[in-house]
Amino acid sequence: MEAKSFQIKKNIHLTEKLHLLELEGSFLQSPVPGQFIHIKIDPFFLRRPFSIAGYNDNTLKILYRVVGRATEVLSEKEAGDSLNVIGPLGNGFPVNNNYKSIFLVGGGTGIAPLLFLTDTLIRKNLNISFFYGARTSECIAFHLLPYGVDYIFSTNDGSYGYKGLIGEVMQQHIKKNGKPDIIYGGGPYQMLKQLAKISAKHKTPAFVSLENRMACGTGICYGCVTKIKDKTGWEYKRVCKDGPVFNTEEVIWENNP
Amino acid sequence: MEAKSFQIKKNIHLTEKLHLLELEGSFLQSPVPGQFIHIKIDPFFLRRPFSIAGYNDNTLKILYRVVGRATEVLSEKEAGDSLNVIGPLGNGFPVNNNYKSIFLVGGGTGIAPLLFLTDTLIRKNLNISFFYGARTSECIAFHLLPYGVDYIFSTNDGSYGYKGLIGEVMQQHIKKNGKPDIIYGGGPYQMLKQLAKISAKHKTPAFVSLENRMACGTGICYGCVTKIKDKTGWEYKRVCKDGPVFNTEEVIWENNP
Amino acid sequence: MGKQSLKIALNKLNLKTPIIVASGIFSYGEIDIGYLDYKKLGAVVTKTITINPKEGNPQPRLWETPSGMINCIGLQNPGIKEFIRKKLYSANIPNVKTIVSISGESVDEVKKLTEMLVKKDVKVIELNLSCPNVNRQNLMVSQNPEDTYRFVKAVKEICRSKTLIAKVSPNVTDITETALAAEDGGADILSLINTLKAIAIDTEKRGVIEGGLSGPAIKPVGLKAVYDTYQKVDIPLIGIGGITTGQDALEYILAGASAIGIGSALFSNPYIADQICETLTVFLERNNLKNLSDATGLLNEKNKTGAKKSRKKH
Amino acid sequence: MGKQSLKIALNKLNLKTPIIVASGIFSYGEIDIGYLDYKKLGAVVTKTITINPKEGNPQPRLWETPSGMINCIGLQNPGIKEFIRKKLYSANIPNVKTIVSISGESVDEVKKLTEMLVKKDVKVIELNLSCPNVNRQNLMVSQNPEDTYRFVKAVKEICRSKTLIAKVSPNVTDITETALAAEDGGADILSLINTLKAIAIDTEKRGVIEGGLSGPAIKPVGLKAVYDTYQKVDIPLIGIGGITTGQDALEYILAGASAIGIGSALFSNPYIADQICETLTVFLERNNLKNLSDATGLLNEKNKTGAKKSRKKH
Ligand SMILES: Cc1cc2nc3c(=O)[nH]c(=O)nc-3n(C[C@H](O)[C@H](O)[C@H](O)COP(=O)(O)OP(=O)(O)OC[C@H]3O[C@@H](n4cnc5c(N)ncnc54)[C@H](O)[C@@H]3O)c2cc1C
Ligand SMILES: Cc1cc2nc3c(=O)[nH]c(=O)nc-3n(C[C@H](O)[C@H](O)[C@H](O)COP(=O)(O)OP(=O)(O)OC[C@H]3O[C@@H](n4cnc5c(N)ncnc54)[C@H](O)[C@@H]3O)c2cc1C
Ligand SMILES: Cc1cc2nc3c(=O)[nH]c(=O)nc-3n(C[C@H](O)[C@H](O)[C@H](O)COP(=O)(O)O)c2cc1C
Ligand SMILES: Cc1cc2nc3c(=O)[nH]c(=O)nc-3n(C[C@H](O)[C@H](O)[C@H](O)COP(=O)(O)O)c2cc1C
Ligand code: FES
Ligand code: FES
Repeated sequence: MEAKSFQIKKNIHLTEKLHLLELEGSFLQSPVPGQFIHIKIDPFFLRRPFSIAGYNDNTLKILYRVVGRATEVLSEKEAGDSLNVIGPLGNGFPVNNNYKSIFLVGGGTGIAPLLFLTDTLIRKNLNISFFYGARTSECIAFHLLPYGVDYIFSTNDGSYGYKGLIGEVMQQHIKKNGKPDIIYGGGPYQMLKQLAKISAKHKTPAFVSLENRMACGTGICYGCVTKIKDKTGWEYKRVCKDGPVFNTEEVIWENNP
Repeated sequence: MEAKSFQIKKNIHLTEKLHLLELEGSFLQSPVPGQFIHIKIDPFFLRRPFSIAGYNDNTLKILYRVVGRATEVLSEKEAGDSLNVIGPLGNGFPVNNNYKSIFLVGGGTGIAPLLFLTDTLIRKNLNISFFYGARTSECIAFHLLPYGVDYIFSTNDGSYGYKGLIGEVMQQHIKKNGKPDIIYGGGPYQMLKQLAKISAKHKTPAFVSLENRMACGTGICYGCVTKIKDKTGWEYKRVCKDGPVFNTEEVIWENNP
Repeated sequence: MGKQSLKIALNKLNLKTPIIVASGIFSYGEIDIGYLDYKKLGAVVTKTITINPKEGNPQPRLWETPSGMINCIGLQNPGIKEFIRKKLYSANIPNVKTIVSISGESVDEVKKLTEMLVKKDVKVIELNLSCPNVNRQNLMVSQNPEDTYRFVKAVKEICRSKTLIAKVSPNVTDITETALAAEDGGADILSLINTLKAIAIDTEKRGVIEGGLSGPAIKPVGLKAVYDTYQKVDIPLIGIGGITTGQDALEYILAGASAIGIGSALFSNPYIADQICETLTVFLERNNLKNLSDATGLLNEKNKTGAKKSRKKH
Repeated sequence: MGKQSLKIALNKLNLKTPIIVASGIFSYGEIDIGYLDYKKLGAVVTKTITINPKEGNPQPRLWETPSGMINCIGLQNPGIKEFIRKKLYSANIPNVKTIVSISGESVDEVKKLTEMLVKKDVKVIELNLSCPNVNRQNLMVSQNPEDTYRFVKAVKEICRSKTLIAKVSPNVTDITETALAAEDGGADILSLINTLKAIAIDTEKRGVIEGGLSGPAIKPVGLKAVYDTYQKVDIPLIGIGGITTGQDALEYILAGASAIGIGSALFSNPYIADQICETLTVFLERNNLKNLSDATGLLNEKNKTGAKKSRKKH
């Protein structure tokens, strides 16, 4: 990992509260899908973590939602402004060349790491289904979706695709068309929790990207821990360093993350 | 006084660290020369006080120098940005219609209130001499100086006008051409202190605009006090409410303000 | 907005809103700062008054710190006599209660101050216990529970029919001990917190500025003081420390405050009173609460378990 | 840059720069965070180790506050045995000293911890006295001078030939009392301050986050602790609390610190070590000082009057 200043190439409002940030430059070590960066947004004391949504042509892409004060300030930045970034951080999604059929399941900004993952998988000529859940049609970032994979949508209000939770949609899809070799997920905790259940039921490995409040982002503060199974029961592991990608089987899913 | 948001019309770099800020809008109560405004510059907790350097055509002018963190941030603001302002604050220079010959003596950003004063006096067809002291020629804000008064310059390095302190230049001027009816001053503490001595020596009334660190700017916190003579000796008076303009005779001049 | 009311009763003290301007922030209430909406205020506490006039500290008296400020005004005030003569009656903002803050270095001093105010029929007194105690080098009265008890008791005996607020310092090992001492002494209400002892170093002018830290920086400390004290005492609390937004005020109330004091944020946020009223009203509406008192301590452990920790009396 | 040296000796502890990474900030020094310039560091203190493994607190463990943060990690650590087996030797950054931080709820515990570390020839131990004392409900060891003295003395007896740093809490009425107790107990160096007790209220999820406040917000409190303590004790001080820039570090040194600890700012400012070295070097140059020790306490009253206040021994 390294710390460096990136210049903003683009910072645009996509849909509803969703924004796309493009940073100019590169890391010494190329990031892999599932990794994230830690951005300093003045005047806030702590950095803010964001998944890498794409990386190529000397450009780093971030997909973010305005949820609070720092993301609000971030949305006001303009092309040409600089941001200090630490990255790439964490472990990416494990990718295995034996997988032929792949499900990507994402909701909200949780699709960000999956977009990057799609970018890298798409070249491999695999069978990829991207399940995309959103609150309503207006929240869907259509123009970011790479060409060449199958998309299945669901919205809470039925305004686009199926009506209902994307996990259920995926489950029905499995019932009809069979299960994939692997599932990759990103999104709200409750969605990932449901995904974990489905993957267990179908005995299909699933890897998801977790989120948590972070201070260091580099594994040195133990602030971002989550319960992960070990030999004797469980222990607190760091989302930033031991994750953010975890096998759903290892995670102790709770009501409050 | 009132609190309101002003839009920036202009925020330009004049000379060296000197900047001109123009705010669009007006106060219910028109400001008079010597009064100041209190500006909120995020993310700093306390507001920052600045003398009003001009006010007309729905425009409020501020002349400021980048000396620290807030003025640095201020200098990065652009036309269209908004600033929350409290004003107009404090008491202006006392102006008397019997005065015919007037000296204005300023240094650094201390010329700001004098520029506004000049604006209002110039219409009255008086005999005005403006003594302007600066560190070096590059610090002089030539293009802000109103037409129609006499300017006498001095610089520390002699790069423009007399070489030396502007107080001394004024004293020599008095020796040669006689004393004025009144002196108005603004600038560094040591300069004003010297001015006080000269005015006492020549028994000419002098009013100066003092500066100090401020919290409220409105007289409620007692943070900005300075020693002012009273019947029994002295008491701490508030620069923001009882000033910022004081009769030099009343002020207890100390080494450290 | 609906039927929600921001009226609040702190023991016998009835306020039309829970917003109190803290001591030292608003002079004696005699200055019209124009931009503050007085209708939104419940009360104003005067700058602390002492027996004798105090000239206060030399400059610098102010220093900005990260998200806060240090002040060392040094209780500049004209003394109680001059205050009564010139400031007491000009301090009346229509429909806003005036609370007179007093402080003394000995029990005798605070008794005398109280007597004089009671004679003038002042109805609410705040005893600022952050004054150094003349008998204990460098220690403030409220840094010692026994002293706190003695000072409060002495004052309360003289103003039985009046409301007495005790204002305590956070510069202690356990603020709930001071709070209990003040309650036992007879305080009707507690104000907490006063400023944190702090310094700034001026490397340019090579000076040290020693004073009290206030502002958003201390909010987490003030919230904890209110949270802990709410669990121990029965009298209502005025929460103070770093309140700058409506959200801050709400947090104090949910932690256990019945009313809140706005301090140094008044210097920079002219809309603070409006914002607090707005946030509190919206909160009551959303949660179907009728009265502000229903929100007090809502997130405090005490209201979850119902249990109160055991305590010894003074 | 010139002949100025940032080398500093704190009693027997020689450091190539005065920059110490504070406890809990940098894990056990086993992780290469890449962006930190290790050449600029004097020492790294490990996360505090306890006798038994600790799982730590549940989420949330972090909360941002105005110019600061609250943490409640709850001393998650693998326990001393596992630490010695797996972390102690991986904690060696070339030319950077490792200081092992320990904490226990009883004298017995800290003695055992020290014995084990002395056996492994650990040369510098930091005794974190902000651990709750098992015999006193809710009170941390360093909230009581007697306990502080007992704990420090017991540890020092076992590690006479080693360097013992005592780290004290600012959550007290008078930190100089704790400092004196630690000095009397035999501490070679003092670290101050640890975090301020604080809470945050999460109005959205309706929760209370209780923990320690750190960051720029507490700098004025830490500076005062160092300033006051420097006047009372003879042992060197490591100043900690809100140091985010070179200017902050300089202020601590001028107030009385011999070295400084960087804490939570390390999470956000990757250039902090470089900036501190730069600022200190420039200061020494401008003021024609050869050694950093000449700057320690330069703006402290003690160095102006030369007088030290009288004190009683434990
Ligand atoms: C590994 C990782 C990857 C992430 N990737 C993305 C991404 O690609 N796009 C995106 O928009 N967001 C992402 N997040 C979440 C993002 O970090 C938060 O939304 C952001 O920090 C909020 O900052 P704020 O100041 O605007 O919100 P705040 O004002 O601090 O809080 C607003 C709300 O956001 C929640 N929140 C705050 N911090 C976090 C956090 N670190 N993680 C989760 N929720 C938080 C709070 O609980 C609160 O409800 C990611 C988080 C992690 C840990
Ligand atoms: C009534 C009044 C009128 C003023 N008018 C003007 C003006 O017209 N133009 C202008 O450029 N400046 C003016 N000032 C000074 C201006 O307020 C300060 O320069 C400004 O607040 C510095 O902010 P900062 O954050 O950039 O500096 P900081 O980082 O806070 O400090 C940098 C330096 O500025 C000094 N300083 C800080 N605050 C003040 C202050 N309130 N007064 C004087 N010195 C200060 C400090 O001692 C320090 O040396 C005026 C001050 C007062 C009280
Ligand atoms: C400039 C100033 C002067 C103060 N003077 C007094 C005082 O005279 N008496 C008192 O009890 N508290 C005084 N205080 C403390 C405040 O009333 C309040 O307790 C403290 O500032 C914390 O609140 P805040 O963080 O909202 O400012 C003063 C605070 C400031 C900033
Ligand atoms: C996440 C975190 C964990 C900490 N853990 C410890 C610890 O284990 N032991 C200890 O003595 N101090 C611990 N501290 C306190 C710091 O060492 C330091 O004293 C404090 O944070 C103040 O410095 P700062 O304001 O620069 O952060 C911790 C602080 C933080 C922020
Ligand atoms: S954020 Fe510090 S360990 Fe993960
Ligand atoms: S700044 Fe508050 S009285 Fe002048």
